[in-house]
Amino acid sequence: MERRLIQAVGDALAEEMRRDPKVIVYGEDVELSITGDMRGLHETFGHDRVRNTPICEATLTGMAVGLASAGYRVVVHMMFSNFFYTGMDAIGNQMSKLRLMTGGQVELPITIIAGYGGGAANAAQHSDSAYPMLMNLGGINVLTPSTSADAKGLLKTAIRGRNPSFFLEPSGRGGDLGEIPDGDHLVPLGVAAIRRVGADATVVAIGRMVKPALSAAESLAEQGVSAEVIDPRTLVPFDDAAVLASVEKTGHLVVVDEARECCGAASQIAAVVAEKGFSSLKGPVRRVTTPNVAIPYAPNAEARVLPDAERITAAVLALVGHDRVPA
Amino acid sequence: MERRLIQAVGDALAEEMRRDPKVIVYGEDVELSITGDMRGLHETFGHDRVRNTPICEATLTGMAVGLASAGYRVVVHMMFSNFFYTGMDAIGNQMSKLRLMTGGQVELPITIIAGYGGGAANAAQHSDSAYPMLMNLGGINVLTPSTSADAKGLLKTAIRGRNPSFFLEPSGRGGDLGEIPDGDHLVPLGVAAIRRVGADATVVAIGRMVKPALSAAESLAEQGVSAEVIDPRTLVPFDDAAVLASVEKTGHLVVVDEARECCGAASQIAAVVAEKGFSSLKGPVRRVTTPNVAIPYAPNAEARVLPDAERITAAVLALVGHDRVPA
Amino acid sequence: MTTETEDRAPNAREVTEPSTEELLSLYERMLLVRRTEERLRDDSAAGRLPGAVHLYIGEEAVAVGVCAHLSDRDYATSTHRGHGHFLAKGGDLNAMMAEIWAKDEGICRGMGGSMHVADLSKGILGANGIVGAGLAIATGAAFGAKLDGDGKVSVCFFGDGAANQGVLMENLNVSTLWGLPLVFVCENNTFSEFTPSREVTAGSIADRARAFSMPTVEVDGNDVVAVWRAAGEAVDRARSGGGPSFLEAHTYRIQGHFEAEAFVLSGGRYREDGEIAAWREKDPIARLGAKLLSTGVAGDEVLADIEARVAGRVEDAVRFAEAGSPADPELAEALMFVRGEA
Amino acid sequence: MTTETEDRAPNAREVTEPSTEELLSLYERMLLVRRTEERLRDDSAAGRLPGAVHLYIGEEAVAVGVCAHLSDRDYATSTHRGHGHFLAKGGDLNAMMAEIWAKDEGICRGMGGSMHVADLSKGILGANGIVGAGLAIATGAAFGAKLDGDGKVSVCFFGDGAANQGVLMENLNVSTLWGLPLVFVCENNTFSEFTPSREVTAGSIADRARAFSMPTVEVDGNDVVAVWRAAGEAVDRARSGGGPSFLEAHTYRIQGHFEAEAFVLSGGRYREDGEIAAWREKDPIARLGAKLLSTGVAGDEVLADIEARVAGRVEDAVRFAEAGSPADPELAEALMFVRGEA
Ligand SMILES: Cc1ncc(C[n+]2csc(CCOP(=O)(O)OP(=O)(O)O)c2C)c(N)n1
Ligand SMILES: Cc1ncc(C[n+]2csc(CCOP(=O)(O)OP(=O)(O)O)c2C)c(N)n1
Ligand SMILES: [Mg+2]
Ligand SMILES: [Mg+2]
Repeated sequence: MERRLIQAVGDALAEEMRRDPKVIVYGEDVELSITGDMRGLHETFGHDRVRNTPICEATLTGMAVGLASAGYRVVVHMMFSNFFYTGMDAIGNQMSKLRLMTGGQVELPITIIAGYGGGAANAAQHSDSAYPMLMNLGGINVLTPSTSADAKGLLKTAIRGRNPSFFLEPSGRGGDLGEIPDGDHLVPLGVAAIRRVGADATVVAIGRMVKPALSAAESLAEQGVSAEVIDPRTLVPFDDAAVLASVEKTGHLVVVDEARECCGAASQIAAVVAEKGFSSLKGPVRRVTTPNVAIPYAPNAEARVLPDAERITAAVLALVGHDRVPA
Repeated sequence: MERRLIQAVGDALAEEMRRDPKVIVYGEDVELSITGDMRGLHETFGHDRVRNTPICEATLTGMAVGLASAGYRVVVHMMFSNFFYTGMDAIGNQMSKLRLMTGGQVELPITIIAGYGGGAANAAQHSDSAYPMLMNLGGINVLTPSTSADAKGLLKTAIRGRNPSFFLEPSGRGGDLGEIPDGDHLVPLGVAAIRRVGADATVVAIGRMVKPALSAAESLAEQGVSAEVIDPRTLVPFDDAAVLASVEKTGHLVVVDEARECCGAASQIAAVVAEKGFSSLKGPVRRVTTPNVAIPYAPNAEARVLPDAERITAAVLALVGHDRVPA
Repeated sequence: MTTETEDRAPNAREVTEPSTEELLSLYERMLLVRRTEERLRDDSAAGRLPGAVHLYIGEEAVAVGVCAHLSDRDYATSTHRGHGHFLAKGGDLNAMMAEIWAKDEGICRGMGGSMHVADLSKGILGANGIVGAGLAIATGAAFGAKLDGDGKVSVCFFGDGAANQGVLMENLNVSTLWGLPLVFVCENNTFSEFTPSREVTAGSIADRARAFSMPTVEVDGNDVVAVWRAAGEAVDRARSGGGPSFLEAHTYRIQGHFEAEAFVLSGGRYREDGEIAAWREKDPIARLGAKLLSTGVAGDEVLADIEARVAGRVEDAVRFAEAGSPADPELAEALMFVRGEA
Repeated sequence: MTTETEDRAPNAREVTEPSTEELLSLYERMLLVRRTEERLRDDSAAGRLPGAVHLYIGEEAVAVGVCAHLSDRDYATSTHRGHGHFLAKGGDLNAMMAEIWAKDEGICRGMGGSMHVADLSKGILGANGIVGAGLAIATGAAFGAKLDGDGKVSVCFFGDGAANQGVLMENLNVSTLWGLPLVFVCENNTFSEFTPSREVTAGSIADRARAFSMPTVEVDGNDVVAVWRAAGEAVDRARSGGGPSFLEAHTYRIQGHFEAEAFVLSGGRYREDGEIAAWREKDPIARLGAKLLSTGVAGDEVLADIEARVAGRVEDAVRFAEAGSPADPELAEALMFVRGEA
């Protein structure tokens, strides 16, 4: 079945809610579903299970901890990842820590859904890719699907899981149509997908960056460079092995991340490879990321800071230039 | 003059407050100064300039933006870096972004002071080293002094500066006594200090980690390994050049960071070197960090997760083993 | 609710009425906001504006009635729905339009956009995309004003939805404790996005301020003179050291939450057309216009002149915006820090 | 303030008095908290405890009076000053002491410590080091209880200092809107750390709840029977679907903010010795003891028996804690996630 990413999210929610009456969804404006990914759920499952809340992110994240402690599977929609900052206390001090702090007594099956990233002139307060701070907390899964199938399969896995997970969808686009396997489609966390097989360089591309990475690979192929494109699908847990195996083959690594460079996901992945895959590397690793700036409103300025196929292509070419002379 | 780190902080504040009547200090319990770094300021400068606030971190950080916009130099004490999460909205969505968002109209001379890190059985909610998320925001300076002199000099620079800065002091210890130069001692941001010169490996150690790094260097020296210890002093801006120059000389890099590994400061520094200093590297980079866990209460469990001299020593030995046979 | 209940008004000056000149100025200012936003509505629909726009149509009396009492030295913080506050507080129309058109001539050089228009030189600390964020910023500015001790005032505009953010209570507390020259202005337009306020708001918002014994007034937000009167007292109180006040203005959002709403909702509904029609009857501009005519303050010609002048300004502003240079893409990296400085 | 003002009490059951048995149980429970904490005070001073301890001495009537109405199925969230809530809600003393001694036998296996004692099997969702964090957690649990629909109740203990965190208002709002079975219990002990509450708290805390028309009672927090009575009504109301209630208990912190306070303050002062002495006169345990004796509910021997029993339990607990095995340092990495699971 072909579905857009936000439809896949809606499908996953509906299936999991049907499967388990303990799944509860709440958030600001989830009933009409401003982002579209929850369209129809309120009508189907009613007020007890799909509920609009007041605007109070600090309480929404804290309440998730309490509701999960009371035995529910909690799904919270937070609209934009910038609003994680507003609800950060319970994320940083409770959700990510309580399981250890209680000596393992507590289980927190919480799934937070939010859009992230730029590209729509939403300006700085609605365009952050605010997952690196989540990755640094420990104790929280971070999911960044790039296809409809993964969106559905990862979200279902998260909702059924027993740990807090953040599910990040590219903001406000709905995504391209994508084929979704029939039946109870689950995607395990921590297993990367190889989106394109290649021999000359490994391109790890996160979430919305998979698409420009694939088009970069396309144009690299025309120039005789064979890029392998890996979509980690989840940043926590992270599939080190897949990336290391690819770099062992190619000798080169480019990480493409829409989050800012400093302490971003690309830094983490670069560090892992520089630590564990050093002997495979034939040249420097490259991060293609958003620089350390707030996202500007003007589309030309925004386009300048967000990674795109051109920058990815250039980064790969700069690397493979190290060990090959162009044909 | 010999002063402990918290005394140096107090000295810096007193000097800058005397110098500029626009410097205002507020925070929870700053009048009696629970952490000791503001002892006596309230008596000297009075209620208008040193003021206790209610417990409301979200407002404390937001108010700083307004007060700075109104022409003041704002110093906020936030006690523990874990409370950044509570006040994160104005940090992530305002302080770090407004200068760009207003097209450069606004200047935000804000200095936030807080303790960070573990080692005192304060448990998970009072032991985070919550600066990687600040580093990922862009637009915020991050200061991690390791000596009394740097604490004083960096804090004075930050207060006089025109950008938001976070000043992180090791929690609740007061620090060792350290010599502070007389006069108006300022330390520029973005200039690393070489704490020990060495030839075989570069150890970049952040804040409270400088001390164990130096003692590791001591014991390495006894084993015939000469480690260079670099204290970046500020993480944003970061002195890439100093680290790259050292790695060029030594060929090996170990980064020691009390923040968690994933997307931490060590990841950033490792990535920078893997990108720009790759040709200098004779072996993998190593991160010696707190693993991706909440800090446990029990001192034995806490000691296990925090980096110490032993783990640093082992990391360096594992590296230099790559290119040298022990004598 | 359209009653005007005044609980307490210590230090209030004698209630005055706006002069003829003031009435005409209120009218023109409201009209300027309206015609500007109608233009934005149309240009947004036509796909000529890069980002989302949130319009203030129907609520103009609030910003205009309040800001009539402010000078450039006073501070105001605003919301995602900020064009009205910007213009009412004296922000430059051309620079605002250039901003929304993403031009280098924009008030924020194209870096902010519709949701973030700010003019520090006019005390406009900025529209804000984070619901509730303006509250603490306004308190901070009020703290500065109090330290300056020269009678400046800070005003915080925020919505009924924002009133559910806990920062409201925090700032009621801090401003009361410190006797800050702050005026809280809650624009209760009955919606948070597509959620009717009553579904997410327990009790009365004004009561939350009354719990702090803060002077609190509820006012018909579609009656600019009523707003002007209530705000005048609150601003005077703040100026004269009487501390913070709270104003809840009851009004209504005529447009959608933002201009792409119909597309986003794809048929989903949250209000009746009749409700919108009923509120159109209470249009604050038409109401003042009718009053000006019926009381003989102005004749048809005067109003027509104003209409023409406003139309000209809006036209000029759009032309200015369209003629501007594209934003400078290098600014993002150049502007994050004040350069050469810590 | 020691008046007991009852604003509204819809759905309240007939006010009853505790039975003789209940009175003795309240006494014993308070004494258990007291003697346990005196032991912690001494062991902390002697340097035998790894982390900081925040003691509840003088405030025992609040936790004990409230929790007397709760069963293990009910939920409670607590503060950094949480030993009293833990014990009053039925937490295991031995496991708590082992926790504070950082032992593997600790209720949190030594991973949490004094500030984080939790026992999920008893509905004790945890002491919390983040001031105000328990509010939303309690609301979430109350939401779960409401969905379960089987009469469970959730109680949130928080301080006067926490009452200045905006999350208070957010949770007053949500719990009122949704009619949640939640009891807010504000322990007003007149201090936030070293700051007297009145310097940082505008108006009355109870009024913040009254602004939501929430049934609200202020009570003498050093009178366990008064607390028991007020809490009984609030808990009954919650159980029977009557929604949230608010209790402000006026009490006093006899010890310092935490046990290293004198060292940290190095001579700095924020209160008079006379004030402490005056509050010692109102000691809730001595008061109930005197009442038990004067009303003939119990004689000296009965009280002495209780004292002895409590002393024995505390002694046993300390011995249990001391004899425990060191915490397992591998737990930190093992426990972050439920293993083998998403
Ligand atoms: C912290 C935060 N949460 C959520 C949003 C999304 N959002 C934008 S406007 C809005 C509704 C605001 O309602 P109100 O304050 O009444 O203002 P109005 O739009 O009615 O003028 C919401 C929920 C946001 N921008 N910021
Ligand atoms: C979010 C947060 N801010 C600040 C602190 C530091 N702190 C610990 S206890 C305390 C005072 C709490 O006062 P109150 O709520 O009245 O509780 P009490 O200590 O009086 O029982 C403060 C400020 C904290 N732990 N968490
Ligand atoms: Mg509204
Ligand atoms: Mg207190």
